[in-house]
Amino acid sequence: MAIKTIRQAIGEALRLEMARDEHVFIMGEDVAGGRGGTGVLDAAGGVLGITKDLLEEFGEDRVIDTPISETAILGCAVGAAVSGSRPVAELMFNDFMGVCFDPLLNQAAKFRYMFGGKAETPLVVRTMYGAGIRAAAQHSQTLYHMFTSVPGLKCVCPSNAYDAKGLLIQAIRDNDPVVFLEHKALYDIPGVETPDEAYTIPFGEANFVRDGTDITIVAMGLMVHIASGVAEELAKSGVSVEIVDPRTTSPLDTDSILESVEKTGRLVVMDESAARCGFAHDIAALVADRAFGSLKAPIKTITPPHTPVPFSPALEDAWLPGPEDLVKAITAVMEY
Amino acid sequence: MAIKTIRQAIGEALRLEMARDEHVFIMGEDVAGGRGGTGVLDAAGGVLGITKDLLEEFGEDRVIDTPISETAILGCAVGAAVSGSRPVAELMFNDFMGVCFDPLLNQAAKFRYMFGGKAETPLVVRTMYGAGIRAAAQHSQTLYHMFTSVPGLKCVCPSNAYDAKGLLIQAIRDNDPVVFLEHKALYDIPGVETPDEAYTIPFGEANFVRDGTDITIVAMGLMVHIASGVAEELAKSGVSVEIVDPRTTSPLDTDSILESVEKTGRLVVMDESAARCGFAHDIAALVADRAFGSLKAPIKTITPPHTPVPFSPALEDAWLPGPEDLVKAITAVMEY
Amino acid sequence: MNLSNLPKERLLDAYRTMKTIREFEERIHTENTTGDIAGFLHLSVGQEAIAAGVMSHLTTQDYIASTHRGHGHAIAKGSDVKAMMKEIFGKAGGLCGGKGGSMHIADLEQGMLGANGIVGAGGPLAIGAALTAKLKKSDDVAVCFLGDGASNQGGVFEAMNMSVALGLPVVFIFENNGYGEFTGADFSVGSKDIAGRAAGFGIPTVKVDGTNFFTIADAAGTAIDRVRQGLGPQGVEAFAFRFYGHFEGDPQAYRSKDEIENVRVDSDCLINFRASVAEGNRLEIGELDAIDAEVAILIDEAVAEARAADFPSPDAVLKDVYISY
Amino acid sequence: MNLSNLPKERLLDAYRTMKTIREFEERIHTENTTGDIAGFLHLSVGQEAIAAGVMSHLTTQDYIASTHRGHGHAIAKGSDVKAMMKEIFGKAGGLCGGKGGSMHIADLEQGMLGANGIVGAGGPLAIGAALTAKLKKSDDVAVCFLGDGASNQGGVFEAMNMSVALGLPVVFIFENNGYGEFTGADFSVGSKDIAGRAAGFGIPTVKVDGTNFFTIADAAGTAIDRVRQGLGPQGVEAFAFRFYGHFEGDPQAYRSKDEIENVRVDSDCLINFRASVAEGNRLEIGELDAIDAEVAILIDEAVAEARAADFPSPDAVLKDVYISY
Ligand SMILES: Cc1ncc(C[n+]2csc(CCOP(=O)(O)OP(=O)(O)O)c2C)c(N)n1
Ligand SMILES: Cc1ncc(C[n+]2csc(CCOP(=O)(O)OP(=O)(O)O)c2C)c(N)n1
Ligand SMILES: [Mg+2]
Ligand SMILES: [Mg+2]
Repeated sequence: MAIKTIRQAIGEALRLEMARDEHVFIMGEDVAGGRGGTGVLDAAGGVLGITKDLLEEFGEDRVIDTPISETAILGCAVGAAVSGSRPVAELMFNDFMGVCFDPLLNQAAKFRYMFGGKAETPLVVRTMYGAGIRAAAQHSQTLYHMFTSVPGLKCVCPSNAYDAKGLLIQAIRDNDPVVFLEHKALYDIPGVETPDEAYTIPFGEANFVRDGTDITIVAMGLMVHIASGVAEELAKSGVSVEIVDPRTTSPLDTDSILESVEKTGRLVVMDESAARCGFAHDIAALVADRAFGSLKAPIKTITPPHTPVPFSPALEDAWLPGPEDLVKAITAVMEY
Repeated sequence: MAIKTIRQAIGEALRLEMARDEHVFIMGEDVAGGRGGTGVLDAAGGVLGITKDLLEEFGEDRVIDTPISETAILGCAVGAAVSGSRPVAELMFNDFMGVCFDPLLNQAAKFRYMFGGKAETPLVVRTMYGAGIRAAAQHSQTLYHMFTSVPGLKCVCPSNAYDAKGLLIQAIRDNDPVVFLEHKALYDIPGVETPDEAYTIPFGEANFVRDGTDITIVAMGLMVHIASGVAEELAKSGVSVEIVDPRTTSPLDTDSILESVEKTGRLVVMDESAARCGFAHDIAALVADRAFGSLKAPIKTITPPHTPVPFSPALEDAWLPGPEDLVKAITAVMEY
Repeated sequence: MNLSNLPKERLLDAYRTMKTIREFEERIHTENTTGDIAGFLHLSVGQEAIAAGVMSHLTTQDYIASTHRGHGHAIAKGSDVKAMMKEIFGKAGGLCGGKGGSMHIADLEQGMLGANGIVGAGGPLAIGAALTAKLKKSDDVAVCFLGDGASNQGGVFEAMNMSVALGLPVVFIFENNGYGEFTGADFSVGSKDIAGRAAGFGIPTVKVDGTNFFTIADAAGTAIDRVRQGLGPQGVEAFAFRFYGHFEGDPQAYRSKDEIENVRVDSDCLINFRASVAEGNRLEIGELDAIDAEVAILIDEAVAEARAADFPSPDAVLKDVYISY
Repeated sequence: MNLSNLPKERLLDAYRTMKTIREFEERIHTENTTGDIAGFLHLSVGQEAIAAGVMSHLTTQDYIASTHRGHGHAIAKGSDVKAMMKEIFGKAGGLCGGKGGSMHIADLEQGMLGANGIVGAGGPLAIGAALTAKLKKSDDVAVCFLGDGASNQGGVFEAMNMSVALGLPVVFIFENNGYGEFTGADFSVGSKDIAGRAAGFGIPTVKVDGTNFFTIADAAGTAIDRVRQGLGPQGVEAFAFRFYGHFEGDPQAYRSKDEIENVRVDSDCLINFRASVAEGNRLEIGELDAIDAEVAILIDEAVAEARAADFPSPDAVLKDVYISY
C-alpha cells in the first residue's frame, strides 16, 4: 500500500476498471485533449490531468474527446449505458448541470421505473464541485442536494483517497446511474494509504471518521477535514466529538447517523451545499423525526449563506463555512 | 368581487400587468399558438388556454410564440430583463428545467451578486408542476425545492386564486427573478372571492389557512387542500390543527412558522416536492433548530416516496400523499 | 436502393404494420372518449408510413429513439400490441407495468429506447446507442425520430454535431408533420428547411414524401445502408400530416378546416399504398382486406384484454427505482 | 462599407483600443506569476482586432454578450480599465466590487452583459437584449461573441434559430481561434465550417481574417448595418489565434511549437495595423508610439491602484443577492 492523493486514486480507479471491463469507456471535454490540434493527441487528460495516459493505454475508442456539448455528452452516455456500455462521462464542473440536467433528471434516473423495471443504465458522471479556489459563482457551487433529491440517481461524495478509489470502482460496477462528485480543493491534500489493487466500498455505508460521545457532526467532502481539525482541538478542552461522513448521500446510511445521535444526543450538520433545501436540512429532518427522543439540544445546520459564491479571496473565505462556525455551533449546542 | 378560479386569476393578473406596463410581455411555446399554421393566429393561449385573448389585446410584439427551445426562451427572457424589459416567460412544465436550468441557475440568479449589485433582472418564469393528472414521470414533478435552493431566485407557489393573482402581480412588479409555480391539479378547483382590480401580496408572508392550537401543519399548493380537509375532520374529534401556507418558499416567512410551532409544540410538514433534500426537510430543519425548545414531539415530514411519479391511476393515487398519510402522522405526533 | 420490386411478403408486412398502427390508434381515439384512458395521448395517425418504412430496414439489434408520439414506432419495431394497449390503460401486464403510459412506452428487447416526454431528448440518446454499436464494432445503427418542433431543441443540434465529430452510426429521421403543438414548422424553423439545416451540420439529408411507404422506405433504406457502410450520420426529412390534433382533445384552431379534411383524402398512406400495389398488380386487394380483418381482431382483443386486466397493485409504487439501493 | 479611408481619429481609436487590450492582458500575464491574482484567467491576446473592429460600430445603447475570454470585449465596449484591473485583483472598487473576477466582468451601463463562465450562455442572453431593442422599436443591436468551441453548445444553436424565427436584431461573431480548450475546431465542429452551419440556420455569415482590423471591422460593420436595417440576424466568423494558452498555466501540448511561435510573428493585429497604416501613409509611426506610451502609463497606474486597493469588507458577502427580500 502506498500513500495516494485523491487525484491519483481516481485516475487509478478509472484505469483498473477500464482494464477489467472492455465495456467501460470515458468521455468528455478534453478527457484526452488535443484532437484536431497541431500538437500531441494525449495533450491533457482533462483540465486537471486526471485521465492522463488513459488514451495511450485504451485508445481513442474508449477515451473519447467531445465537442463542448454537455447535453449530448450526458445524453450520449445515457444512451450508451442503456444499450449495453458502461460509460464514465465527465461533466467538468457540476455547475454546468444547468445546461444538461435532462439526461440525468428525466432520462437515466427514470428509465428503470418508467419502463417497468426493464432498463439498466450503468452510468457514472464524474464532476467537480465546491468552493475555495477562487473560481467564482459559476464554477464553485455544491449541487449534490439536487442530485440527491432525484429518485433513481445515486450520489457519491468522497472525502479522501481511499474512499474515492473504492467508491469510484463501486460506481463503475454499479448498475444504476451514479453522480460522482469530486471536491476541487481536495484533489491534492496529503494522501492516505490506498491499496494498489481494485476494491469497492459499498454505497450507503457511512464512515465514522472519529468516535466521540458528546456530539455528532455529519459532514462530507471538504467539511470533513474542517470538522476533524475542530474535533481535535475541542478534545483538548474535553468535548468528545463524533464525526460521521455519509460518503454517499443517496443511498444514505440513516442507521449510522441515527445511532450516533442516539448515543451523543446532539447534532450539528456541516455542509457545503445549499443554505435552503440542502443536504444539511435533509439530515436534520431525518434526526428531528427519528431520533427526536434522544435529542438534548437543537439541531444546528452550518451551511454557506444564501448567496452565490463570491470571487474575491477576502469574500470567498468569509463565505465558506470554517472552523469558527463549527466551534460556535458546537458550543451553542453543548451549552444549551 | 367575484368568485374566480386560479386559471382565471392568472390570466387576469397577466392582462392587468400588461395593460399597466408596456415593458411587460409574455413569451413561450404557443402562448398565443398558431404562428405559421393555416388556421387562426390566436389559436390556443398556451396548452391550457390561460393566455388566450392576450394576443388580440397586446399584439404579436408582446405575446411571443417561440420554437421549442427552452434554453433560448429562458435565456432570451433573462437577456431581455437585464436590458430593461419585464418578461413573463412560460416554461410549460417545470420538469423541462432539465433542458434549460442554466439561464436561471447560473445567469439570472447570479447576475446581481456577480456584477457587484449593478444588475436588475425583473423576470418571471411561470411553470406548471405537480402530480395527480396521470401525466407520468416527466410531466408530474414538483421541483420547487431546487429553485428554492438557488440564491438569487425567488419562488412562489400559490394554493388559491386570490393568492395566485396577488402573488403573480407582485412577481411581475418585483425586480428580482421569480419562479412562479402553478399546480396543474388546482387550476379549476372551486374558486374563491378575488378582486377584479390589481393588488399585490408581498413575498415572504405566510397565510394562516386555519388557526389551531394542538399541531402545526405546513403545506403548499395541492397539499393545503388535503390538509384543510383533514383538519376539518379532526376538529370533530377535538384535535385543533393550525395550517400555515408559506405561499412563497423563497423568501420564506420563518417567523410565522416558528410562532405557530412555538404555540402548538408540534409540526408536520406535508409537501409534494422531494422525499430527500426537499422543502419539507428545509422546514423541519428550521424548526428543529430555532423552535426546538417548544417541540413536544418528533417533526414528521410527509412527502411522496423516493420514486419517480408512476403513470397508472392506481399507482399515482398511491404515490401522492393523501389524507390518510396526514392523519397517521398527526396521530403519531399527538400520541407521542 | 430500389423498392419497386420488393418481395410480396415484405409488402404484406409493410401494410400490416401500417394498418396495425392505424387501427391501434383509431381505437385509442374512440376508447378515449369513454374516459377510461388517463393522461396525455398523442396519435400518429397519418404518419404510419414513416414508422413502417424506416423500420423495414432495421433488426432488433438496431436501436431507435422515439418521441412523445411513439405508438407507431414501437409497433413497427416489433413491440407487443397487447402489452402496449395494457400500458396505455395503465394496467398490470402493460409493456412497462403501467408505470410509463402512452408517453413512455419502451421496449429495450426490441431495441426501442422509449417514447419520450421531453421533446428532443431522443437525439442524445440515439447517438449513445450508436456509440455502443461503434464500440462493439458491429454494423448496427441507431435511428432517431424527431418532429419538426423537436428539431429546434438544443440537445438535438448538439447530438447532430457530435455524431458527425465522432463518426457515429446514426440516422436522423425528421418527421415534419407541419406543426409542433399548434405552431407551424415554417415559423419555428427559422430557415424553413430542416434538411438544409441538418446538411449544414455535415449530415447529408434528403427530403421525401412521408405519406408514401415506397418513397420513405427507399430514402430511409439508402440512409441506413450508408450508415452501415461507415459513411457517417445521415438524415431524412419526411413530410406527412397528423390526422388528429396534437393531443387528444386539441380543437385545432390553428389549422384550417380545409387542411384537416384534405389530408385524410390526399395523404393517407394506406390509401396510397393500396393504389400503388394495385397499379403494379403486385398484391391482390383481397390479401390486403384479409390483413385488415386480422388487424381488427387483434386490436379488438387487445382492447378487451386491456380492459379486463387488473390495475397494478399499489405496492408496485416502491419497486424498480434502483437495481440495488 | 469601406473602411479604407476612415478618419484619422477613428484609426487612432482603433489602435488605442487594441493596444490597451494587449497591454492590459500582457500585464495580467506577468502579474499573475507573482501569485497575487486568484482564480481562472483567460487571455485574448492575439484576438484584439475582433473586439476593436466590432465595437467600432456600436454605441452604448447596443448590447454585447461576452465570453469567459472577455477582457478585450469589455475594454473595447468602453469599460473602465482601472476598475477592471481592481476586479481581477478581487479588490474593492472593482467593476463588480470584487465579486465577479475576470470571468464575470460586466458593465451594464456600457451595454456589456458580462463575461460568462458558462460557455455559450451569451447566445440566449444576446437575443434577449435584441428583443428589448426590437420591442423599443429602436435600431439598437445586440452582438454575441462566441468561440469556436461555444459554437457547439445547444443553447447557442437554439438562439441562432430563434433569432431568425423572431426576426431579432442580433449579430453573431464567432471568434474562431482554432481551439476550444485543447481541442481543435476542425474536430469539434463536425462540418468544419462554423459559418456554413450558421448559414444553414438562415443567418448569412461571412468568414474573415480576424487578425486584421480592417477586414474584421469591415465585415462587422456590414453585418451590423444590415441588422440595423431590419434584415435579420447576421454572422461573422473571424479567424484569429490566441497567443497564450487556454488559461494561464496551460502547457499547450496540443499545439505544435511552430504554431505557437509563428502566430506571434505572422498574425499580430498590432503589427498588421502598423503595416497597413504605414503603407497608405495614413498615420505617422510617432502617433502610434505616443499611444503605446500613454497606454503603458495607464496600465501601470491600473496595476498600482489595484494592488494598493483594499479587499472588500467581508460583510459584502451578504449584500446584493436580491434587490429586496
Ligand atoms: C422539452 C419539452 N418542451 C416542450 C414540450 C411540450 N410538447 C410536447 S409535444 C410538443 C410538440 C412537438 O412537436 P414536434 O416535434 O413537431 O412533434 P409532433 O408533436 O408534431 O409529433 C411540445 C412542445 C415537451 N414535452 N418537452
Ligand atoms: C458549459 C460549459 N462547458 C465547459 C466549460 C469549460 N470551458 C471553459 S472555456 C472552454 C473552451 C471554450 O472554447 P471557445 O468557445 O473556442 O473559446 P476560447 O476559449 O477559444 O476563447 C471550456 C470547454 C464551461 N465553462 N462551460
Ligand atoms: Mg410536428
Ligand atoms: Mg476557441
